[in-house]
Amino acid sequence: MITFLQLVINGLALGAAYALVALGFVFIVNATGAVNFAHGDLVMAGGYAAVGLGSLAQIPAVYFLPLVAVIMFVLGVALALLAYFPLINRPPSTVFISTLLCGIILQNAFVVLFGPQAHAAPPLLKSGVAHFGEIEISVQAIGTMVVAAILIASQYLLFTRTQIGRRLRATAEDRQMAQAVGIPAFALIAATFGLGTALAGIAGALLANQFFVYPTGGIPLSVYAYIAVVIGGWGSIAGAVIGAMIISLFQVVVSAYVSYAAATGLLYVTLLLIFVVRPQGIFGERVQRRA
Amino acid sequence: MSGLLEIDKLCVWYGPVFALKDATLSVGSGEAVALIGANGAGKSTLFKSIVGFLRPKSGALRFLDRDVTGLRTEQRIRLGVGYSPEGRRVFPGLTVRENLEVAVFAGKAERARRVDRAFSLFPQLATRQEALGWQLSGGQQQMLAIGRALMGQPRLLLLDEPSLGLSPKLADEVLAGIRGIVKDGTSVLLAEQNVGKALACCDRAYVLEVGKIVLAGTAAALRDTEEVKRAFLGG
Amino acid sequence: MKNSALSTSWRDGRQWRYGSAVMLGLSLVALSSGLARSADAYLPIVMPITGFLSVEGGSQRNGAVMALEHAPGGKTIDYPVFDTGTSATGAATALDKALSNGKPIAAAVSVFGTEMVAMMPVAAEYKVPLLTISGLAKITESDNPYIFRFLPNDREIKVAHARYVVEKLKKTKIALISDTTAYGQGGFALLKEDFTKLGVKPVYEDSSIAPDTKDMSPLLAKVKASGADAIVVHSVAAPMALIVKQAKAAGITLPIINSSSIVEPTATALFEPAELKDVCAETPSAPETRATPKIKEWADAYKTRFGLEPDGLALGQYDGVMMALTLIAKGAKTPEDLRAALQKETYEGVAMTYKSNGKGDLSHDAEIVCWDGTSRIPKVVEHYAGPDMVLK
Amino acid sequence: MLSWFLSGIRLPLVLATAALAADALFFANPYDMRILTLCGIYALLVLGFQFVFGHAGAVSLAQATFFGIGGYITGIVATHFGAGFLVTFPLSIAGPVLLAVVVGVPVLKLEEHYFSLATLGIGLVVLLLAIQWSDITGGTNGLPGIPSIDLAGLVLSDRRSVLYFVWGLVIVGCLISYQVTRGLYGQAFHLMREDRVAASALGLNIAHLRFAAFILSAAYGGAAGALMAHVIHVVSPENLDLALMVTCLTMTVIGGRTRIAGAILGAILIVHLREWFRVLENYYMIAYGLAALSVLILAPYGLVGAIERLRAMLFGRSPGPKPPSVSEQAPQAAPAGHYDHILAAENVTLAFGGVRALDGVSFTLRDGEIVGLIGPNGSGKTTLLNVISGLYVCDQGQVTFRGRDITGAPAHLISRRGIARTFQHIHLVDDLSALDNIALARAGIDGAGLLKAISTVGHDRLLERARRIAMAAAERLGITSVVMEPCGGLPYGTRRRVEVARAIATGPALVLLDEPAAGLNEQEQLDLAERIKTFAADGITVVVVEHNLVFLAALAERLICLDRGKVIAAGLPDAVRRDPAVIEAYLGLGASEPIPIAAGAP
Repeated sequence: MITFLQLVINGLALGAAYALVALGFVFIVNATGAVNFAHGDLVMAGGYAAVGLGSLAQIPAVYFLPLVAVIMFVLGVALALLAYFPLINRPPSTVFISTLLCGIILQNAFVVLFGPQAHAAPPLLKSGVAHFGEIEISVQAIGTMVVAAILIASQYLLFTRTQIGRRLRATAEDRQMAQAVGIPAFALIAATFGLGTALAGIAGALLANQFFVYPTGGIPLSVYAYIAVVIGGWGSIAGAVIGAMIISLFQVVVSAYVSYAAATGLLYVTLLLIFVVRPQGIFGERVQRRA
Repeated sequence: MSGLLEIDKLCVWYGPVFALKDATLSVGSGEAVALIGANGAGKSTLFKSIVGFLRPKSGALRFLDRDVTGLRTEQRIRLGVGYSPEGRRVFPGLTVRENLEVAVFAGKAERARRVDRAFSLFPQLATRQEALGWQLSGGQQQMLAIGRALMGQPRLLLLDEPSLGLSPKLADEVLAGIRGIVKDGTSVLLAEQNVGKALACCDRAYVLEVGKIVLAGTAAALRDTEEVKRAFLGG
Repeated sequence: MKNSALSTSWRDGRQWRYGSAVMLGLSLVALSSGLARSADAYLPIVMPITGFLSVEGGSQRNGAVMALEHAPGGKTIDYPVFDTGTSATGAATALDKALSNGKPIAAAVSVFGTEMVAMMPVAAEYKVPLLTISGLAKITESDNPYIFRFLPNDREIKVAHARYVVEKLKKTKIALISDTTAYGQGGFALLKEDFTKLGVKPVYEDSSIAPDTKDMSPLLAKVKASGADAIVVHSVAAPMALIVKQAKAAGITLPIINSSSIVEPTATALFEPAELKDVCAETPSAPETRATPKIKEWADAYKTRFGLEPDGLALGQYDGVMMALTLIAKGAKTPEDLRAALQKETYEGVAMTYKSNGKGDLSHDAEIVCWDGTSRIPKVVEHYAGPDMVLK
Repeated sequence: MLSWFLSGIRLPLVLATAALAADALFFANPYDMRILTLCGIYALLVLGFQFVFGHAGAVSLAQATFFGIGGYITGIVATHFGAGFLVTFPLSIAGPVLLAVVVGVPVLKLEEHYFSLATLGIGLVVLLLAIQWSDITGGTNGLPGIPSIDLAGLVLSDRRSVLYFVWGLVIVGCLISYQVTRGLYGQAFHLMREDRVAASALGLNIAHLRFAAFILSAAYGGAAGALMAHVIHVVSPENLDLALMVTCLTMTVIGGRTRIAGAILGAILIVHLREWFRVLENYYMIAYGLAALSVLILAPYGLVGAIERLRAMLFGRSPGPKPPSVSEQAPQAAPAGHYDHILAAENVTLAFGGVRALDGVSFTLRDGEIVGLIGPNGSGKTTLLNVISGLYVCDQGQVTFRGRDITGAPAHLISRRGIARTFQHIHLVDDLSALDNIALARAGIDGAGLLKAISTVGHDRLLERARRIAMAAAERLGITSVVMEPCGGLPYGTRRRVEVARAIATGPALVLLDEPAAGLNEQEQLDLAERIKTFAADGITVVVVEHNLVFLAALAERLICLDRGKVIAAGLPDAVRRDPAVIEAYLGLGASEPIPIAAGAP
């Protein structure tokens, strides 16, 4: 029997997956201020990397996850070189559009390389379901939650407690001035795109087992990441996690009582209502301007 | 004379208009040098060329006997240049402490030591350590910008209009602090509107007019020059 | 992206006209397009080669190409491929380009109902017959005389789907589920109608599953709570696969009877064989089962030619184009000749015998296939044809 | 007339248009005509999107939604009720406009990413409705059978007449866009987009401008969607979806965000780009993406911007003639009845995160006096100006201007009542000429509005008058020699004077100058002081925030000194300077001599 508790657990598991997706997005936001609308497509790229590596060696994903991260890091740096650095002095909306175009390029590269159909990647450890009394939860979902928790905590600590995190934030706020205090801003930005993309790749490798990977599968993920980061509060990591959970709770828990369509509609309506009440998101935007 | 900073015939153009033409100047070790001139004379342009925000069209730029024209901004800074820009440009979303910390390239203990020293230099900042950059008043931001520029223990400190927007008292304090900074072994290149004050705290000075250096000499000598008196000292 | 506005052919050099013209300041200098063609006939292929239906479009194109490569009567056919980009606007434009370009005798066109709806006015304008395998019921129910369909009308095939569930499996408490795609919504409405006619009212209905839905547990919870004894799904591949997999993982043992998209080899590849136990599906034909020698011969040839397992879509389109080519070989010279011949002739194809019902539906056969949990290749368990597929 | 054609890139545009028209008239086959018709429809869509994205600077993701709603209204009304084009078309425009009106008020308050996401959310809700409400919308399969355009019995059944009709509407759309953007109203958008703070301080109602842009974009989107429904004869959810939005965005960026020619060029190019790259089959969208990305990178202002720059490079650019230097004073803002003090601040208090930036500030100003506001850094001087001019709302206290309570009033209303200001950091639009920067002072005050802009025939009188007033203000500040230069290239001190001129051009009763002499040498400072005195002579009250006591000594009749948010001294300059509290807080004890005064006025 699928109980309410089971649904909540499933919601949290999906939320962890979405949080993982949002994490790379918020990473790039925090370090460059750029909205990377190719993010969902990069998640798919990670999924395809896992599919490709999985088809070469029939082993659990945990063994080649680091390799996925490395491949994706390189892809991220390439993205920065193609879609970010040439536009670095232009308004933010320009980067929004350039990453959108990169997303289109990626989606179609997937079709060329893997075909338009869905693929499934190998599981992190093993497929199957773990039982906790009445509650069932797939091993993959547990793995996703654990990986998400570790990466969320690491990113939070990175940005708030470490020198490199402070430098990333400084670079996001005023790149030229960051250089003028000695910070190698361009290298940091490239590394940021690399790391953010690696995070996307890990998310993709984990999601591609349960939920498949297909060329257009990244578009809703970009939208979810964007929603999560905005409802949570621009650049707030905790906010992004909560935003991701809100999305998944609508998709999994609310939709147990109303139709999927109604749940989706309610999600967007809730989003708009949050904007009316708190135009700066739940956790607010930290930096304001003085006139 | 082999100075700390040697600039030779530097030319900088903004599109079709030149901002600096054949600027030649030097700053030696342990010197405070003033750049004086009206607005638009090219003082900020010169600073931006030194730190590498602007790319000169021609001319040489040497720091510590090394040609730095090919170096990126952060490389020049790491060689020992501190830069406090016009308009402060503190990092608005970082706390006061973080603003200082990001500029230190050294171990944790050393980082804490340098931050503490900045706080002792500007006690006002110490009381607002956890405030975010944007929340500070203009004067506090100016102190933070200067403190931040000193974090790398530079050989040369570039101060672009540090008294802009400061009260006379604070401006005096800041300019008076320059002597102390020089005494600690950091050379200073100062751009300042208030010529009287600038000449009072510097050893030498260059006078810029429409992108060209028109006068150079010791501060004392320049103070007595008729042209300087007429143009800048209101007398 | 799928909203490509337009479409063109790689054989057609006129694009350079625009290229050079825009370089010269946007003046689109005209250049005559009436290049003489040496082929006996011109039969363009207008299909979703890119976009979310490109698997289906690709199969369909392969089927058409295979027929055109072996045109009977020694005819040579010119058959450029025009991509629709899986979009209605794109399809209308692509067909427009295909038909404006020479003297087409017919066109092999999209599997996608939404695209068909947009192409139909264009076909009527040019008066050229369209050979399709799109299942959308209404395309042959709107009195457009240029539409010829070589897979069963969804209205018919859904009868087979529903009858199998009710009459063979004897299920009466049905959970009826579809996604929100055009395919899903169309099938859902027909199935609901058919179940009602069979005297069964579904105990649970849901047609709001977005194709990117990830977690199906709320759906499965609602299905369980409804006390259903069978799950009937009409959906595209990815959500259908998630429903089946997650139901199995949650220990739901109800039989699941799907629409044909799960029969696609690319869809079955998403499953472990065990996950397909007690799963069935309708399909117009199942060449991958190689049920008859004729089908086996064709399926092997297809695999040799394209390196892929064939599917019902490829076979349907092959038969359809081959029927048209046979009629051309027999003397149909103009689109109007061909239209008249398609209306009245009977054709013995690889999969079945094709004969128009007067509205442009030529195919009236369907199979039900099931998996036994040991292999990804299903077995045919039931065959429906002609009158079996009409409910009063 | 000839010079109109020769300016900018109009000549090549006219030639290109002629070539296109010739192609459509003489050479096009039915397919070509369909393509050109689609180009026209997309051009309309993009023209609309330019208002909100280009002119208002807001990345709306709802343009496809407006397009889709327009299409659905046409589809539903035409197929369910059999209404003709003359009924469906206005309804298709009205529907999206209605949606924009309803959602516009809350959504337009949001900034940047929040606005984008909110518009995306609205689009997704509408898409969901179109899919789920299948009885009316036909669900995902859409509504087929939409008839051709008929104009009260005249049915446009052939491609050619549809093509002409659509492009006729495109021309109407271009004309409206031209009307909206060519004059003072259009420049108001420019200022609002570049600098919101300055815009509201100049009396521009930003909410109104954004709202107008949003409504216009909805109207164009609806019109384009309706036409598409008639041309394709079917409307389906793809008319609403994100992919179409991406296409629209790409067209706008590639063509040029604010240029009418850009909308047309972007639409034509993107529609054809896809055509050319189809040769590459599965690789074509990759090539398309790379090509679009290249244009985005290489042509920052879109292709039209690139062509304009190329032309400027080849043929140089002429700054255009100066307007006649007819001295027209800015009309004074009308007083609001009887009052004792032009401005009275009472117990004004404002805290930022626990720090009291203003702590019970009270003072009054008389008509026509010049008051210096001094105090150490962080004492609250600029904050006080921000409260008076409405950029900040104080927590407690009251500000009365000419007998009217203006506490908490929005900045643009305060500006329109007669308070003008300058800023500590310069707020000018770099790529507009100094003259137009100054002229913008009139946009809010003179009520340049959408309907007025659209219905203006011939020269925009508002703009001409604003430029004359601007010229007069420039004369008062002694900057007439540079007024035709773009502001970005002017020296710092000159730009400060442009700001002062702009403040004066609003015709204020009270001017707040925030460090107007910063960056000026002493000669220039004295010159500026003399000029400011003439304002007072005209009855304008002036408040000057300044550290430079030399400058103030030559100027101010009274000084007010703030320290830590409180008024610690107020009165005649000499008295304030000698006030022990002032010396302690500001001038510094033990200063060997009172430096500021010693340098002295000449």
